[in-house]
Amino acid sequence: MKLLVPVKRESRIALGVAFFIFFVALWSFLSLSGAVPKHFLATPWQTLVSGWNLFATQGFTHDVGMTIWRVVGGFVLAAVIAVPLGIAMGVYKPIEAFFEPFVSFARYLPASAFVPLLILWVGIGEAQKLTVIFIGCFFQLTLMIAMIVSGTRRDLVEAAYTLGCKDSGVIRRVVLPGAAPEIAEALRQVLGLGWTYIIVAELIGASSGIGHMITDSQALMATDHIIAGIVVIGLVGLLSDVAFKKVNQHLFSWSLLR
Amino acid sequence: MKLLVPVKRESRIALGVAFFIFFVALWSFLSLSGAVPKHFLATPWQTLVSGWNLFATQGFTHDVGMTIWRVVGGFVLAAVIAVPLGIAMGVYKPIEAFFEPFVSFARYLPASAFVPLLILWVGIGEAQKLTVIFIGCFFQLTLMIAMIVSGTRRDLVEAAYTLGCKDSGVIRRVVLPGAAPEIAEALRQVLGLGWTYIIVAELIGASSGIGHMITDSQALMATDHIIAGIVVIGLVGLLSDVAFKKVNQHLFSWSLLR
Amino acid sequence: QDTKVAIGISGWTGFAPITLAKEAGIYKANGLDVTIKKIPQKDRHLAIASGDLQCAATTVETWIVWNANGIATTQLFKMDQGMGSDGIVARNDITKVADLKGKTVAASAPGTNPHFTLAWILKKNGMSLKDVKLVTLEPAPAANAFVTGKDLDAAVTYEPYLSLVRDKPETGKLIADSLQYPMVFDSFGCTPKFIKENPKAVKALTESYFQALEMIEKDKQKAFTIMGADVKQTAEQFEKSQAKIKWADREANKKFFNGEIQAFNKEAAELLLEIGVIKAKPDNMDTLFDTTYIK
Amino acid sequence: MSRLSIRGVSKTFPGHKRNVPPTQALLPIDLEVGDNDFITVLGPSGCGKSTLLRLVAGLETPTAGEIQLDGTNIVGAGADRGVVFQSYTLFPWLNVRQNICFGLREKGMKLSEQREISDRFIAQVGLRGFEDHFPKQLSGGMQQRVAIARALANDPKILLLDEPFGALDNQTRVLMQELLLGIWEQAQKTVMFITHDIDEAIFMASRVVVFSARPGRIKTELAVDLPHPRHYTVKTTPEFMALKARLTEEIRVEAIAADH
Amino acid sequence: MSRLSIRGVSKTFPGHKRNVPPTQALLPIDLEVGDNDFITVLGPSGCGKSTLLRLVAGLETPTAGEIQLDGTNIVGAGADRGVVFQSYTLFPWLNVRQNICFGLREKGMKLSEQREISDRFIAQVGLRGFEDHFPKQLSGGMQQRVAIARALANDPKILLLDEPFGALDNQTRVLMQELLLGIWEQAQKTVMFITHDIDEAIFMASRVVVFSARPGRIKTELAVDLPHPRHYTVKTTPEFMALKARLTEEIRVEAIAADH
Ligand SMILES: Nc1ncnc2c1ncn2[C@@H]1O[C@H](COP(=O)(O)OP(=O)(O)OP(=O)(O)O)[C@@H](O)[C@H]1O
Ligand SMILES: Nc1ncnc2c1ncn2[C@@H]1O[C@H](COP(=O)(O)OP(=O)(O)OP(=O)(O)O)[C@@H](O)[C@H]1O
Ligand SMILES: [Mg+2]
Ligand SMILES: [Mg+2]
Repeated sequence: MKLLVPVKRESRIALGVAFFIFFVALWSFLSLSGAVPKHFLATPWQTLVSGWNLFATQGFTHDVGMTIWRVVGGFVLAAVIAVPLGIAMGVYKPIEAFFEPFVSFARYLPASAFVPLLILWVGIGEAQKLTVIFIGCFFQLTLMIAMIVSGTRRDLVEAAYTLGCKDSGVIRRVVLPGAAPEIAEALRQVLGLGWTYIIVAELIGASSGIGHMITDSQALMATDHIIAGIVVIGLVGLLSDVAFKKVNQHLFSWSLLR
Repeated sequence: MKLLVPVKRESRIALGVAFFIFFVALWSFLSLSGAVPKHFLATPWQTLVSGWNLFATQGFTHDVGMTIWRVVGGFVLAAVIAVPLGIAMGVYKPIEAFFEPFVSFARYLPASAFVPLLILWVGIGEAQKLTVIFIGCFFQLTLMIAMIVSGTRRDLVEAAYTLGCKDSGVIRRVVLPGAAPEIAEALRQVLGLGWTYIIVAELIGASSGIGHMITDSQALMATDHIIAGIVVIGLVGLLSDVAFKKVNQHLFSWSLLR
Repeated sequence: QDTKVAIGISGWTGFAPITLAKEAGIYKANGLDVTIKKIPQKDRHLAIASGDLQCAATTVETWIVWNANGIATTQLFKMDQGMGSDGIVARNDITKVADLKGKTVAASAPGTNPHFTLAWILKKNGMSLKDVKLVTLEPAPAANAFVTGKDLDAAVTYEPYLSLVRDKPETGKLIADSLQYPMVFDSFGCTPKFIKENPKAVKALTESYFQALEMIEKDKQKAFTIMGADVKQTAEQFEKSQAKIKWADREANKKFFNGEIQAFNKEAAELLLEIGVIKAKPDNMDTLFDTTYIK
Repeated sequence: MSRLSIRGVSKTFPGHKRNVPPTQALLPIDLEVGDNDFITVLGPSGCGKSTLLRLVAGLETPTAGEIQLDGTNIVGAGADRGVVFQSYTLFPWLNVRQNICFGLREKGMKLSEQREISDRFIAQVGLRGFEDHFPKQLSGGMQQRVAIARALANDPKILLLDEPFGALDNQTRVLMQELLLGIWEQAQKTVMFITHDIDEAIFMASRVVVFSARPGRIKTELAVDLPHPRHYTVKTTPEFMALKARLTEEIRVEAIAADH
Repeated sequence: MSRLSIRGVSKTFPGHKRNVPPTQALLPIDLEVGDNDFITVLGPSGCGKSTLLRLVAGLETPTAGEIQLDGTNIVGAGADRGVVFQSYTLFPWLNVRQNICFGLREKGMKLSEQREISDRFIAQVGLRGFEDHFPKQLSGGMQQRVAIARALANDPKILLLDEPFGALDNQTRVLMQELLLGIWEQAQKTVMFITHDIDEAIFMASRVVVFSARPGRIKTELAVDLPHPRHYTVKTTPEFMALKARLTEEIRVEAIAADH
């Protein structure tokens, strides 16, 4: 193997598939050989069948839909406030000086710890779930966007001034288009973060959602359902991420040129 | 306000403090005026006193210590495996091709959803808490490190070859020192992620820890304790982050030169 | 050499004698090194399966669920019986169980007692879980959410959290409780493996419980203080919480395991099967308990 | 009459952090640039050439002195002074035509008119066929040609160029010099051009201004009387050589002073 | 005898992705570099100059042909060929001395010996007093001086330089040329130096090799017989001018061919 030398496309795919095969083989061995008791770990096949049944007979599609809606809803709420605030902070340093220390601190407040407070403040309905996601995403996103906008190329801003732009023109025609690809990228990353909070949000006071299904499966020791639920979240997260990336690449194709 | 023009140090600090004052004032108003019922939101003063009491009389120091140890423990476990694996993946592309697709996918599996499985597999002791943090950190960290190492400057690698290095020398004397500051930075960021999982980890079967204290206080609607707990986690997270940053800056001062 | 035992319980007032036995040194005196883990009912069996818990206190029907779903456990003695200290609280405009139709009701996850309680009470009133909108909430947050929010029309909870509702009569009241519907029994049990390997310790666990009951009789104030402290209540608050609880002494135990439990188990298993918490009834319900040690 | 008058202009940058002393970048400078002059400014690194240009562009404010364009004091940046920077400052999200029309659009000019003007300048810098290319799809030389076209499209009173060809390879650089000189010979613009390169400074200038090492002041001025239109072969003529030999000596001492 | 023999060497880069045709960077080339020769390679952008140098350095493998150093075929990179790149390739985490000692340490040389050698080269490139500075604390010119010292410290059989002064400003560049030439005049190394700059190519070379536009091949070779030691004033002599005029014509057609 030579250092840092890329591998060919075909071998790359083959190797990647190989790991998945290896992983499923190990899992099968553990669960089928009896090395691990049956109710500790469902077999891959059983998990697949259960996963299928969840969708086919137990209305899991609705749960998945609810989960997606909560994540996306909370995330959109966060984005709707964080994007303009972050841009204002990035562009106008006094605004940044005002909010930045607080937001920097708030970013470390664990969203999951707010759950008991949120039950008191906003109840146990959808608002609570959206708020958990919101808290988990908002501060991080605001900071990232402020950073991105702060990084606007000064030479482009100056060029715009020498071409006759005023401040508002510079923001509209230079700062925003220049920061857009990175902001979209930040949104994508933070959406990924949102997925990690949804289970916590759905642990409490939910009557649907993937997290709720996982809780429900516990009594039956249905590890097949639990694993299927985890994998489905993983897949949905991965899919949303890939889709977001594709949209970004499409919208900001100029930023990918080299 | 002029676009992108930094504010003076003094005004910056003044503005930052102003927001905190504003925030506490709003909080006081809400809680003292009766706009929000007392048991919904403790007053800032009450929270401060309760926070103090937690430490002074209720052995909260031990809880905080346990929480820190769990986060750090799980994080160190993750780092101990992720750092060498990430480096190997970054340097040798066939290794990357083997692991990358799986790790990329696993990154989206929500650590919190593993809690029921983990109780089954590793019980409700410290191992379970460490594992939650581990799952939350490991995949992310591995990917980030592989990316960082992949970004090793090719020109420096080539320079080392022309100065007589073999592959092992290049890894030891170029790849590692070159990637070290960014790896340290990735570790810092992922540690920050670890803090967001601890509450979930401590929800179940814990008899100590900040998360346990918050769950306990929930039953009694002690919003003062809950808020104090959240703020303490925030502060500890912030402190660990700042400390990590300082250590990095000290260790890798060369990377900060401009 | 004290025998190490880890016991899983919850904050339910009925389990307080276990805390008392530990805090007052009764276990220690009987040669036991006991660790108490507060762990939600929905997770307790997982912890037993993992091997981290050897024993647990829980409601009687849960043993059916656990055994049916692959976690072998055996009850050793009954602890208490709900005498109205748990039940369904509802908004003041809901006066009877039948009014719950179509309403939003909070209960803990399937496989726990509040879930079972709701199903049981609904069934007795000719309804089923499908007739209400079920929201998963543990008893403590359920009580919280009920008194502070508007999202819930009703909630299933128990002492000490019922006191939250008691303190705020304007938010709602108890519409059905375990006195009207005698179906909440708590018992203590361990894994068959532990029982087989540590018969002495099992005996000591049982005796410690009865000794704790004696202590409550003898020194109420001290016992209430210790038991209250565990759930952050004063002795007075705790006294109120336990008012409707009747702990089962040796005699009550003998009576319970001689007929009462068999009848209850039969009905409970039917219902559990109906609501999908178990997939099949245990083959032999009589292996769910072992009465050797209360003799 | 002077188009651009620089009178007693100096610039000191405050040391932003504590313990950092202020930097005196420019000692008081007087410079008159006549209409249609092509002056080149030559000087060692860090002597304040860019600072002077940025003062004229309105991107910095002088510590003392005043700068007038056509008799009016300069306040801030504006479309009447076109600037081309050394770094590539095309807007990467706009294609060649959109970049060239950037200033026109800001003025609110009609699309058809924008198109006409941009067509003319695209042709002039030899980029016909590249209208839809994005900056990153162009070589460095092409990017700077767009930057020049963009500045010219605004029809500024003066064109300010800060080492625009500094990052290009030598051959491309020579071609660009000829292109720019050709445009100037045709359009008769007032130009202030900053460079390190002596050949470049002489080849294009009607006047070369030499700066001393930091803090900068004007050390020499030298009129270049080579006839127009100039051809690249002029660089190997004895007249050119004489000018070059002289400037080489002037600048060499300053460069050595600046490097150590 | 030739120190370096390049015989029939050509290079084609495969098109990595589908739809990307392979790039023929170099047509078969023959070149002999004698002991202590200083050859400069001149050519338009993209003509394959760097490719040739990387082949000699062992960083690429030729598609055809063979390269011999002192009669032995080259396999991979090695310490017997010192390379200085255009981009700054000092290790940013090592200070000046540690950078210069990088190759010596790899050889396992004693510390005292490392110190002695590095002291000598630090003095030679005029960086005494900067031993403990990190690369980012140095100007571009200083960094390239360290890079030269680092390559020389290994005592290579041949020194390969790929536009080492390309990113420097003109004055610094001229000073660096004199420095390198001085070292060569003293130490008598075999040097292969790639550049775009005609002045630079003539000033330092004993022989100038001119490449055609891509795919590269050798278009002309030109011996430079100016006497040594050379002084910077040689650049304004008529002999120099004659060489420059000739090379300007040669390279100009290629540059125009390459640009469009
Ligand atoms: N914004 C600034 N703050 C502080 N010092 C500055 C600033 N801009 C420039 N300087 C300093 O002023 C001096 C002159 O800088 P300037 O960029 O004008 O030099 P220059 O002649 O253009 O150099 P070069 O040829 O390298 O571009 C330098 O010492 C520089 O460090
Ligand atoms: N690794 C590579 N893969 C594909 N094509 C390459 C690679 N390296 C160089 N080329 C191509 O080979 C040709 C010659 O490149 P090379 O870098 O040798 O030119 P050069 O003469 O050094 O140019 P410059 O003066 O701009 O440095 C160019 O067309 C380039 O795009
Ligand atoms: Mg400058
Ligand atoms: Mg090259």
